[in-house]
Amino acid sequence: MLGSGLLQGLAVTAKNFVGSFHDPARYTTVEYPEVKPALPEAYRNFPFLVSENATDPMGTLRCVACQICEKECPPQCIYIEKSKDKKPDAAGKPQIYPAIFAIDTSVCMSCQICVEVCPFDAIKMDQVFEIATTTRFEALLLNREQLAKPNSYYHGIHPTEAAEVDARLAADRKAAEEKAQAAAAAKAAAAAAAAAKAASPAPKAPDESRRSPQGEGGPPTPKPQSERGAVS
Amino acid sequence: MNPELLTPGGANVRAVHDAFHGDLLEVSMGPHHPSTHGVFRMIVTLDGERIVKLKPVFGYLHRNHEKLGETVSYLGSMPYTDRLDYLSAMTNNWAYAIAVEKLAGQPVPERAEYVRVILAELTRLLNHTCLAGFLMQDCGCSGTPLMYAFREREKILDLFESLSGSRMMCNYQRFGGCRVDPTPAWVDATRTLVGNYGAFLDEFEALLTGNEIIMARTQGVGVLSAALAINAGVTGPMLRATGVASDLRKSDAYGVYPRFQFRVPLGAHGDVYDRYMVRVLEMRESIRILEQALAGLPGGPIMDPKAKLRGFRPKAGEAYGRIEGPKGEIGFYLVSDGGPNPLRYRVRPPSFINLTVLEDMCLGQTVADAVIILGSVDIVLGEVDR
Amino acid sequence: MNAALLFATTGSVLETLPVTLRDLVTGWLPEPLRWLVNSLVGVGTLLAVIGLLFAYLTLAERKILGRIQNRPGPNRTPIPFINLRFFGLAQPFADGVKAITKEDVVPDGADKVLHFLAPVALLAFSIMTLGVIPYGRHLVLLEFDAAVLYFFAAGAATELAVFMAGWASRNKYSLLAAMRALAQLISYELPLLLSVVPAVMLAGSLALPAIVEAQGGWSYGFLPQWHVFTPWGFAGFIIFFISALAESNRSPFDLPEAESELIAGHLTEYSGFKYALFFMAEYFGMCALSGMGVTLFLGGWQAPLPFLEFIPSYVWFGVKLLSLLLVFIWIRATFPRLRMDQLTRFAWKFLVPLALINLGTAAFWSLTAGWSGPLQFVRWAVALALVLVPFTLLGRRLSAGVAPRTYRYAT
Amino acid sequence: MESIEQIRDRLLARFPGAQLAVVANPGPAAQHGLLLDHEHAAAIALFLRDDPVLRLDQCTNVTGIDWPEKEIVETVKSSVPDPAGGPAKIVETKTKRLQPGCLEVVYHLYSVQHGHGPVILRLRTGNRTDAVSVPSLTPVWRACEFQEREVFDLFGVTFAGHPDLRRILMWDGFKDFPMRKDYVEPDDYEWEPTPHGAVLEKAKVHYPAPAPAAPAPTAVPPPAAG
Repeated sequence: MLGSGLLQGLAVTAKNFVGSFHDPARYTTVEYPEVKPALPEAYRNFPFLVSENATDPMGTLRCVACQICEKECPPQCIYIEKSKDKKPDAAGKPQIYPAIFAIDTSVCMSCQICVEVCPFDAIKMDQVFEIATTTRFEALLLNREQLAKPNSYYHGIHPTEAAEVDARLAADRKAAEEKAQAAAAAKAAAAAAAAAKAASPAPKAPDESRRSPQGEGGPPTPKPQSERGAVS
Repeated sequence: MNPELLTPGGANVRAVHDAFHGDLLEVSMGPHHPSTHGVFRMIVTLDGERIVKLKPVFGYLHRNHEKLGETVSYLGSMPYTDRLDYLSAMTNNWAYAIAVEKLAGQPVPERAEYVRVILAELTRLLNHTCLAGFLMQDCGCSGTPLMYAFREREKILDLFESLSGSRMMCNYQRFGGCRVDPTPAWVDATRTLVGNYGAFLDEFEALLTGNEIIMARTQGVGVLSAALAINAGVTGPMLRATGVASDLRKSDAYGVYPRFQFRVPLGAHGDVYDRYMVRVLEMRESIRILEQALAGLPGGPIMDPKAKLRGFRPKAGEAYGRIEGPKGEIGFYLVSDGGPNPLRYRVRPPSFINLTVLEDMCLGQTVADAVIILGSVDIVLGEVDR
Repeated sequence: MNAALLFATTGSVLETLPVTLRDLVTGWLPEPLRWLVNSLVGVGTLLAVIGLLFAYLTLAERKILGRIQNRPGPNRTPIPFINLRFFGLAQPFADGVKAITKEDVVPDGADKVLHFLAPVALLAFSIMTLGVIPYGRHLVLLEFDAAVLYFFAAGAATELAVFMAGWASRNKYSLLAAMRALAQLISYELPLLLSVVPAVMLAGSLALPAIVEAQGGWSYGFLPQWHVFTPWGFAGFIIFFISALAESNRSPFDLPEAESELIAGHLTEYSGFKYALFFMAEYFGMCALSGMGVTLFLGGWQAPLPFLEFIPSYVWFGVKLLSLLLVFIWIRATFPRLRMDQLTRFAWKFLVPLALINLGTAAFWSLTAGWSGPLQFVRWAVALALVLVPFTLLGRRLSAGVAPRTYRYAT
Repeated sequence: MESIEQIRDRLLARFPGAQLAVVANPGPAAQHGLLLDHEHAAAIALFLRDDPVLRLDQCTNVTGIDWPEKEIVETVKSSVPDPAGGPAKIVETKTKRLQPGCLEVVYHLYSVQHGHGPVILRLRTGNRTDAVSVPSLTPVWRACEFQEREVFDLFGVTFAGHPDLRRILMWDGFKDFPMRKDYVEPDDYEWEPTPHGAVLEKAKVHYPAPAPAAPAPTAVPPPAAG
C-alpha cells in the first residue's frame, strides 16, 4: 500500500533516535578537545628524526645526511645540507651529520616514503596532530632541533616497531663490531706476518639488505590472465 | 547501432527543444553548488525546469597529476594515487601496483593478494555506502542516510588507519606486495565489521529502498541505454545497471578473485534507481567475498622478498593495468624508458569517463533530476580533474 | 471526594490563571483603554511565547535531527558569563546574535525595496495567522466568526512573500524557487481547505472555539470525540497534515528552498537578519498550521481523558502542538524531497479527490449520528470503506510504474 | 583473442592500401600496439568495433605520449681488412642522428561482449610543431570524446573530426600544453617560500620587491623570507 515504505523509514529513524542514547555502535561521536581519540599504533603524521640520547639530541642523531629521503620525497619537502666535518655518532664512530635538516610540513603529505627508504632508521613517523600555527610559513618549516626526538619517544608511540628497530640495530652493531674485530685481528695477523698490508676495509654502515636486496627484480611472471576461475 | 547516439546531445537536443517553445534560461550549476560533489560545474540550459542542454566544465581541481607522476619515481607516485579518488585509496593503490607489476614483471605473494582483495572489497563497501548517502542527500534527505553511511564508513576507515596508519591517504600497496602485514587482531576486527555490515545494510535499505518518494524520484530517471554505455566507455556499476554483464573481477580475473564465489548483479532499466540498487547488491556480494577471503587468508610473506624499493627501474616497455574499482575501471598506463621515473604515467579515471554520458542522461529531465543523475554517476573530483 | 474537589478547584484556578493575571494588571483601567491594553498584552505575550518557542524549536530540531542521525547536535554554546554549556541551551541566542551582526548583502541588480519587504511581509502574514487560534479555554486572542477563512487567507499570503523574495533577488535559482513556490501554493491550498470543510460542517461554525467545543466529551467514556478518532477525521487530518507540510515548505515538500538543487532557493540572496526573519516566518507558519491542525482535528485544548481535565487546557494544547511539531521534525529527518511535477500530481490526483470523497464520508457520518447498537458497526464499516477504498485505488494509480524491483545476476 | 599480427594481417587483407605496423612492447607486459595511418584510422577503428570476432566495442583509455626529438648515437662496427694481411681490424664508427619527435595518441580497446583485450591502436603526428593533427575516433567510440579533448588540452594534438574540440582541464585562455616534455612552468607558478630556495628565487624575480622610496604600484606583497 502507498506509504508503507515511508512508515518503514520512519521506524528506522525512530530506532536510531532511541539507539543514539544507549548504543555506542550508533552514537560514535567523540567530543574532541575534551576527549582525545585513542590512536592506533600504526597512526602516522609527519616525520621526526630519531636521536639516541634525550640529553644530547643533536649529537646523537642517527641521520648521516645521506640525502636519500630528500631525493625520494614525492612532494620534495625535505631539505638537507651535509656537514663539512664529522662527529662521532652514538656508537662513537665519526659520521657526517646533517648541518641543516628541514621539513616543510605545509608541503609534507605524511606518506612515510622517507621512513621506508631510510637505510639508517633515522627518520620515523610521528603521531602529532595538534600542530596548528598562526603563520603559514616559518612556523610550518621545522628545523633539525624541532624534528629531533629521542628514541624513548619513538618507543612510546610505536612500541612494536621501535623494539624491532632496536633489535635490528643492535644486531647490526654487533655484527659490525665482530667484523671490525675480525678485521683488526686479521690485520694484526697480517701485519705481524708481512707488515706491509694495506688497511682492511672499513666496517660498513648498518646493513641495507633488509629492505632492498641488491640485484634485479624477480623473473617476469605475467599474471595468469587465462585463469578464469569459479564463476557462480 | 544508432549513429545519432554518437553525436553528443545531437538528436535529443532537437527533439526536446521542439517539444518546448519557451525562452531558455541558462544556469551555471557549480563550481560552488551544494550538489556538484566538489567543484564540478554544469552549464545547464533550461526551458522551464526541463534541461535542453547541459555542458560539463572540468578542471577546477586540476593539478596535472600525470605530470607529477612523470617527475617522481615509481614509488613516489603511490601516495599521489591516494589523492585521485580519495574515497577509495586502496583500490587506486592496487591499480597502480598492478600496472607497475605488469611493467616490471613483478610477482606478488599469495598473502598480499588476499589482503589486497580484502582491502579492495572494504573500499567497495565504503565507497558504495557513501555514494548511497550522497545520492540520497541529492534527493533531498536532510542528511540522515548520509550520516548513517558515514557512521559505518568511519568504522572501515578505523580499520584502514590501524593497518596503514592513515584513514584515507593509505599509501599501502607496494610493487610486489603490501607495506605492512596485518596482525591477527586486525583480521579479527575486520571479521567483526564484516559480520555486522549485513545488518547495517538491512537497516539502510529499510530506510531507502522501499521508500515511495525515492522510487518515484529515481525510477525512470536518467535512463542510459546499454549500447551507448558500452560505446561511451562507461564502466563499473553504471554499466552493469544498464544490464551489461561486465565485471573485471570476472573477466580479467586479476588477483585471486577466481577463487571466490560471488555474483554480479545487473540492472534492467539503466536508471538512477538501478544504479543505486546495483551498488547495494554489490555490497552484499562484497560481504560474501570478504567472508571467504578472511576465512582463507594464507600465511607467508606480505612482500615479495626480491622486490626492490629503492632504485626501482623497470626495463623499457609499457603496460596498461586495470582493476574493477568501486567507480568503474581504474587503470594505469605506464611507459618506461628504463629510468627511475616513468616516461609516461597515465590514469584512466573511471568517474571522468563515466561523465561522458551525463548530458545524454539529463536531456529532457528537470534540474532536480540532473542533480541526482550526477549523484548516481558517482564522481570524485580529485579523480575527474586530476 | 475532597481530593477530586481540590483538583477541580486548582484546575479551574490554573485554567483562568493567565486571564486573572492580566486582569490584575489591567483591571483598573477605564473600558476602551482596557480593551486596547488587554489586546496589546495579549499580542505581546503571544509573540513572546511563540518567539521563545521558535528559538527552542530551532534548537530542538537540530538536536533531534542530530540524535536521529546519531550525533549530538549543537551542544557547545556556553551560557554567557557562567560558562556552563547545559546542552547548548544558549545556542538560539548565539544564532540570533550572529544573524544580527552579519553583513546584510543585497545583490547589485536586486529590486531593493521588494528585497527588503519580502521577509517583513512574510513574517507579518505568519504572525497574523497566529492570532485566531484558541490556545486554551479562555485564551483566544482574536475571536471572530470567520476565523477559519481569515486563517487561510493570511496563510496563503505568505507564499506571495516567498515569490516576492525570489523575484526581487534577481537570481536564477531564486526565480525558479519563486515559481515553484507559487505552483506549490496553488496545488496545496485546495486540499488544505477541502480537508477543513468537514470539521466546519460538523461544528456548523467557522469560529474556531465552536469547532473545539464540538469535539468535547467522550464516547464510551474513554474515547475522546476528537475528529481524528473518526474515519473521516483521520483521513482529513492526514490530508491536512500533508498539505500543511507543503504549505510551510517543509520536507518532503521543501522545493522552493531545495538545497541540493537550487542552493537555497528564494533564500539564496539573503543573509544576516533578513535570512533569520525567513527562518522565523517558516517556524511561525509551522506553529500556526500545527495549531490549526490541533484545533480542527485533535480536539484543540480538550483533555484526552476525563480524569485528566484538571490539567489546564492551554497545557493540553501545548502538548499537542509540540507533538505535532515533533512529527514535522521527524518527517524532515526521514524523507527525501519530491520533484515538482510529482508534487503537483500528488496534490491534484490524490489529495484533492480524497478530500472531496472525505466530504461525503463526513456527511454520511453526521447523518448517521443517531445509529446505535449493531448499526454502529455498519456505520464504522461504511465510513472506513469510504476512506480506505479510494485511498487504495488512488494510491495504486498514483504509484503506477513505481515499485520495488527484483534483480538478476550475471552467470 | 587473435594476436596483434593476426589482426594486422586481417586488416591488411580488408584495407589493402593501409600502412600498418606492429609496435612491439619489449617489457614483460607484452601488450603490443598497432600503428595506424591517418587515412584509414577511422575505417579500421569502425571495423575493429563491429567485427564479429573481435567486437572491440569499448575504447577504455585514450592518452597521448610526447616523444621529443632525440639524438641517437649509433655505433656501427665494421671490419676493415688489414692491408698488411693481418687479421681484419674492427673499426667502430659512431654516427649521430636526430630522431624526429612526434606526439602519439594511444587507444586501448577492449571487448565487453567477449571479455578480451587490450588491442592497442597508436596514431602518430608528423612532428611536434605544425603537423599535429590525427583523425578523431570519437565518431566510432563516444568514450574518446572527453579523452581526446584532454589529449588536445595537455599535449596539443588536434583531432580532425572531433565534434567539440575545446580545452577541458586547463582554462580556455591557456596557451601552452603542459604535458609536453619541454613545457616550462611559469615563474609565478608557486611563489611561497619553501626550503628549496630555487622556487623562492623565481618568485623574487616575478614579484620584485617595491622600492622603499617610490610609491609601490604593485599590489602584490613581496614574499616573506623563508
